[in-house]
Amino acid sequence: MDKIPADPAGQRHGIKYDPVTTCEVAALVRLNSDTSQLTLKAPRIAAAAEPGQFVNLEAGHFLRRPIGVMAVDRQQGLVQLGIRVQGRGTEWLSRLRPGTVLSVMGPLGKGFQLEGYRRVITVGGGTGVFPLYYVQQMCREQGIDGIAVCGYRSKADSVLTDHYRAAGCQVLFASDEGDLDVEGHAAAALEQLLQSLEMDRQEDTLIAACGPNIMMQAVAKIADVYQYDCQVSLEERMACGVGVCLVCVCKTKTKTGEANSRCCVDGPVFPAKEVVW
Amino acid sequence: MDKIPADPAGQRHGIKYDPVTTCEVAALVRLNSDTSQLTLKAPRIAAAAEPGQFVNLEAGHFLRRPIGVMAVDRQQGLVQLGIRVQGRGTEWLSRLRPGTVLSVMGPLGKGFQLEGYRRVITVGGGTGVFPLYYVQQMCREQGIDGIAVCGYRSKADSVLTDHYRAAGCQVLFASDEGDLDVEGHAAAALEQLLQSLEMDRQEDTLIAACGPNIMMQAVAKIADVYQYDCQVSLEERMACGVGVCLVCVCKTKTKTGEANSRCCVDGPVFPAKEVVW
Amino acid sequence: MKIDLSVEAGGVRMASPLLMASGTFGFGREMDAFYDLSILGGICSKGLTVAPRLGNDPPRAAETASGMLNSVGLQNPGIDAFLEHELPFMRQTGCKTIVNIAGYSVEDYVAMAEKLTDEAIDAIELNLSCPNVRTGCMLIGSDPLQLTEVIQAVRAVTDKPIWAKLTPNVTSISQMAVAAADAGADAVVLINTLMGMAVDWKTRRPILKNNTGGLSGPAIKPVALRMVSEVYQQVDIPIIGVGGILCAEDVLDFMVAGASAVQIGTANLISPCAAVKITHDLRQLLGKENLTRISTLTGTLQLWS
Amino acid sequence: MKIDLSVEAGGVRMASPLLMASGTFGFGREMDAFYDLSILGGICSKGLTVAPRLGNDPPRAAETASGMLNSVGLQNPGIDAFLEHELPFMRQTGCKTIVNIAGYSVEDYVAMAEKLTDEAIDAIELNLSCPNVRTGCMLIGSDPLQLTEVIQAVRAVTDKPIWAKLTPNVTSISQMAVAAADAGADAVVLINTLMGMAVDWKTRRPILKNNTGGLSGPAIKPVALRMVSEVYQQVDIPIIGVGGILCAEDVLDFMVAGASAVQIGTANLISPCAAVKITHDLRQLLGKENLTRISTLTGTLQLWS
Ligand SMILES: Cc1cc2nc3c(=O)[nH]c(=O)nc-3n(C[C@H](O)[C@H](O)[C@H](O)COP(=O)(O)OP(=O)(O)OC[C@H]3O[C@@H](n4cnc5c(N)ncnc54)[C@H](O)[C@@H]3O)c2cc1C
Ligand SMILES: Cc1cc2nc3c(=O)[nH]c(=O)nc-3n(C[C@H](O)[C@H](O)[C@H](O)COP(=O)(O)OP(=O)(O)OC[C@H]3O[C@@H](n4cnc5c(N)ncnc54)[C@H](O)[C@@H]3O)c2cc1C
Ligand SMILES: Cc1cc2nc3c(=O)[nH]c(=O)nc-3n(C[C@H](O)[C@H](O)[C@H](O)COP(=O)(O)O)c2cc1C
Ligand SMILES: Cc1cc2nc3c(=O)[nH]c(=O)nc-3n(C[C@H](O)[C@H](O)[C@H](O)COP(=O)(O)O)c2cc1C
Ligand code: FES
Ligand code: FES
Repeated sequence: MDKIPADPAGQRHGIKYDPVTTCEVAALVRLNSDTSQLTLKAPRIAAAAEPGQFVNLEAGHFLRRPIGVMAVDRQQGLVQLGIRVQGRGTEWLSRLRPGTVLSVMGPLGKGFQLEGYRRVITVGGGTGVFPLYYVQQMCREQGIDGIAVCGYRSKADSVLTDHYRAAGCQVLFASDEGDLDVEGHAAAALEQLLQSLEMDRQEDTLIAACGPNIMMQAVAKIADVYQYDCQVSLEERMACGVGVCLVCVCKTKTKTGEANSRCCVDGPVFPAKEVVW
Repeated sequence: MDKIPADPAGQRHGIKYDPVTTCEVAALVRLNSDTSQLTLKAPRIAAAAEPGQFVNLEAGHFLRRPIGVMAVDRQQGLVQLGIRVQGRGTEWLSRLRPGTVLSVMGPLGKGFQLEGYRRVITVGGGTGVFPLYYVQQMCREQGIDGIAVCGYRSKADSVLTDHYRAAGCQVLFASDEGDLDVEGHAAAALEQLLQSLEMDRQEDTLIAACGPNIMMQAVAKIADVYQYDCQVSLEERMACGVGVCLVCVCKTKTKTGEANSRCCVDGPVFPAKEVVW
Repeated sequence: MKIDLSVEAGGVRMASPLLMASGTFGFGREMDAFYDLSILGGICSKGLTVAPRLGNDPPRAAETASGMLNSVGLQNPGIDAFLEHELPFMRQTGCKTIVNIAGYSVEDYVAMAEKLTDEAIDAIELNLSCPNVRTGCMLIGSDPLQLTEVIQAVRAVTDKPIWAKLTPNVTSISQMAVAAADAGADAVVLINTLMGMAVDWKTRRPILKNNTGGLSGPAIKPVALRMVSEVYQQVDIPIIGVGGILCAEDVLDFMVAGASAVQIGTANLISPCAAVKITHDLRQLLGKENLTRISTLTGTLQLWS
Repeated sequence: MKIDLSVEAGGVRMASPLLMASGTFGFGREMDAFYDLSILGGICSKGLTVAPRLGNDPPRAAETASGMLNSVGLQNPGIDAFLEHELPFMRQTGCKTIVNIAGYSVEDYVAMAEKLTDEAIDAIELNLSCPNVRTGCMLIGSDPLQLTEVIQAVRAVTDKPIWAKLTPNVTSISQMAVAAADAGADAVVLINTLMGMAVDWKTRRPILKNNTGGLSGPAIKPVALRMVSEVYQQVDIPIIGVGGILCAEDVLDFMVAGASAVQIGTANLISPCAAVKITHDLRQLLGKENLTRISTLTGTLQLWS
């Protein structure tokens, strides 16, 4: 491997805070044909990670791979990640075995800003349902009302439904094939949901979305129409994960015009209104 | 890894004989500070390997690494290799764990030609003592008289001495520091030995040498003076191991003049008289 | 589904787009012990010279990250011994015979081409790119004028398809490819190795006895792909893609970028049966995408505008 | 044993031979959170242009074997905003400040050099080699005449040390280095990225929205080392070596081959604290070999004859 090995503690004069740690794989559980749940022993990350933040993982190839934090167990120092196989790196990650030691960087990025909200509606599609589960966990911890909308291709494809139910939030599962609560995308399900909600809590409600761009764009539009605050978690190819390489940019609106903001440190979560779709 | 994965059986139309197999690591035993003994489950290689042949092993980096066969257990289908850490590849090999699956090519090359000899004197230095141990094993199997001369830096550095003793051959251990049977190099020890032997078995005796070039050159010279047949096992950087890339050449004498012969298929063992030192 | 792997490139119809790259397959003899060579598109012979050559002194190889350097330096038996002892073997493998020749001068190339023109070979690959001999082919291959002169001169003495194998160690690969096409080459082969070096700082010595060597393997694939794509946009003659191909996806990347066929080099050194596996996997991958003819993929890359 | 890592290169005395390569360290702000930047030799700023630039559209990165392609395209706030907002920060890191500038014309380089000449910076690095902008610096950097013109023009307006960062995408790197030295550069920086491409055959699209990108990482180390060694034999000005350095051994390989200092690029992206570890390991390695001054290693490579 070309990977720079993590250095033994005490040999690192000048270090203030090294975002990289080596973590042991505690467990890997297959969730469905292409998705797995990876548990890492990573006390520092478990203690610090906020919902919407991510880790940048060694993945058997040259670059690290960014994966959102799906859950933490602070007591036991565990971090869980939900991984869908897309290519070589996620394929490698999905074949890890307990005991293997990985280089993990994190927690990274700006997560969802939940402060000031009394109700959070998460809208997830694809792998977006993983990081959003952590949002619902946090809502429960903080006594925020949670509603989770999750979109899947089909029931067979659905993951984390039991997790979400157990998280104590109101749940609404949509599938393209119509074999769950609602037929259609997560965004369509959100619209149905919003129509059924009283329209008196716009100010204290946040819509938090994570999933395919097209879904988030639709969610942002709906949020705008129904006048809810909305934050979206963007995905872009990354390298450094810490803001130095300018590889991971997405177009955003700023006071001075359009800018290329870095998903890794300025995001991945952005106010939906700032995103240029 | 950039490694081409071994293909599942039955998917390989056109294959006559694939020299590559995947083998599980059965054991790794540390012999001394920089040397380990690696045991692979490799029935095909165990059945076919002759003394002096080598395998070309996946070693965590781009190219394979050539390592001589040190012993085989044909019944159990095991192959043993003695590995001295030199650089990144041997370092990687020396940290293998039982159960790991490796891609191994072999057995490769031309080994020692023992046929027709009634006595074999092996002269080994450095990592040369590993492949030569297999020669002594074979001598025992075939009822050939064995004498093993092994040179080490010091007693602390000596390896396989018990193996050699158990192989039933006469042994002579030399060390630079003089803390073994003889003081000095393996070649010096050989000369002492030859002086003590009756001079009547030149025709049926082979001297088989493996070790640093300078040692083998000295051995070849001594063999020439004392009029014994001598075969030496040469080392050169390799890539393919099967004769196609012309990377591993060494200068040899042929009828038509000097040639660059391939260590991997024309050798690694050559009649000492053919080698241009 | 029946999948047609056959392609035509530079005047040669082949059962498969997989050619074995010069210098990584000998003359096919050793590999013949491992698999049936008729599954291949063709074999490019080790680079041949007018007179036999011993090549450079060892060490001739150094490992690098995802690649290797070699400085073999055209060890070969010479064109005459090739014709007598090796060509007959290559002819009966059942795949096409491409003869790779490397000269020190225009005359060398012409002399060898003349000897080859009446032989039963399928194409002449002009090695205009070997970085491991001090004078000669790489110098010729990095000057458009000399390149033109060699190709024109060879064109004048043979009707065999001429493939010009170019060096990537140039400022503009398209300039060289355009020159090759204009001079009458039937195809360009892209790329030979990048010139590189490996050093052992402790001994203060280069690892290779030749000091420098040619870099091959996956490390160079992005450079090779870029050159194939760039040249595809500039010249009309077929391109044969080479550089870092290890698997079937790599083959398809090259074809989509503009290659009509590909060559497999260093992969053979790591897995002698690499081409068998790649052939198998090509069928699988194409089948999954409902593509029945591999040749339809060539140049289908849509560049972003 | 006390080990002296200090070096002098191109008019700059540095506490360490480790410079952080342009575009892989921002302006140092993010990294400052991770370690004490005063352990470094210096930081090369992200490439700056006269006007602010948004850079290219994403995707801007693709992974390759032991390397990566990037097509950032010089996203930067422009030289004026840099001077106002970033330079003050860089000044107080305790290591040297090298300002990397990229122009579309001679005038651009001159305009930026004029602005920099009275600032508290340690050297100007002329980026004559960015492969990710359609016109401009890489073209200038592959033509000895234009390169000469730019360097002479910059030399005329500033006394600051001028480092010419060259592109490896040329037929003769020594020709370019000689031109740079003759034109008055204080050092050459070798190398910027190799032009490459990555393709997704299934979608028939290049991975990078810019189609091509610059290849960096260990994959290119052999090419970079070869160029450093070649140029060391041809020019007298110091060489700063870059390309694929991941560890302390890599640094020493470059220095032995002829580099007076080195730059670390892609390694920072994989391990933000890479330079800390490399610094530590350099001391260890030198200590083991009883070498007390790293600068004595430069150019000690003995080529095989
Ligand atoms: C902030 C963030 C959070 C993410 N969270 C999750 C998660 O919780 N679960 C999950 O399964 N996936 C998540 N992803 C997507 C995941 O990073 C990609 O699927 C993964 O990088 C693909 O790598 P690969 O090696 O399998 O694919 P390859 O295509 O082989 O990867 C090659 C290169 O492309 C990059 N790449 C490819 N696809 C993507 C993509 N969609 N997004 C970003 N980079 C990509 C890789 O990082 C790598 O550099 C997240 C991405 C980001 C940016
Ligand atoms: C036929 C043969 C049999 C061998 N048998 C044994 C054995 O039984 N036990 C043992 O410990 N070693 C043996 N060696 C030597 C062993 O192959 C090298 O020590 C090993 O390749 C070094 O690899 P590395 O990655 O540790 O070193 P690195 O220097 O990191 O290797 C880099 C490259 O150089 C090559 N290389 C480096 N040193 C040598 C060398 N001395 N010989 C050949 N290639 C080299 C490697 O194969 C690799 O390609 C044998 C070599 C040959 C040719
Ligand atoms: C050991 C070796 C020997 C080579 N010899 C030749 C040669 O004789 N003639 C030639 O044109 N190319 C030669 N090449 C270059 C290859 O044919 C090919 O162009 C190059 O290796 C890139 O492809 P790859 O990355 O698939 O190996 C050689 C390459 C290697 C590795
Ligand atoms: C993401 C990225 C951005 C880069 N931006 C610049 C730049 O703005 N100016 C420049 O001169 N070089 C730039 N480079 C090139 C590096 O400075 C360096 O020359 C090259 O990456 C080779 O070194 P490495 O292999 O250590 O990365 C960039 C490289 C990368 C990977
Ligand atoms: S990944 Fe490097 S800036 Fe975001
Ligand atoms: S290693 Fe390839 S010919 Fe010997």
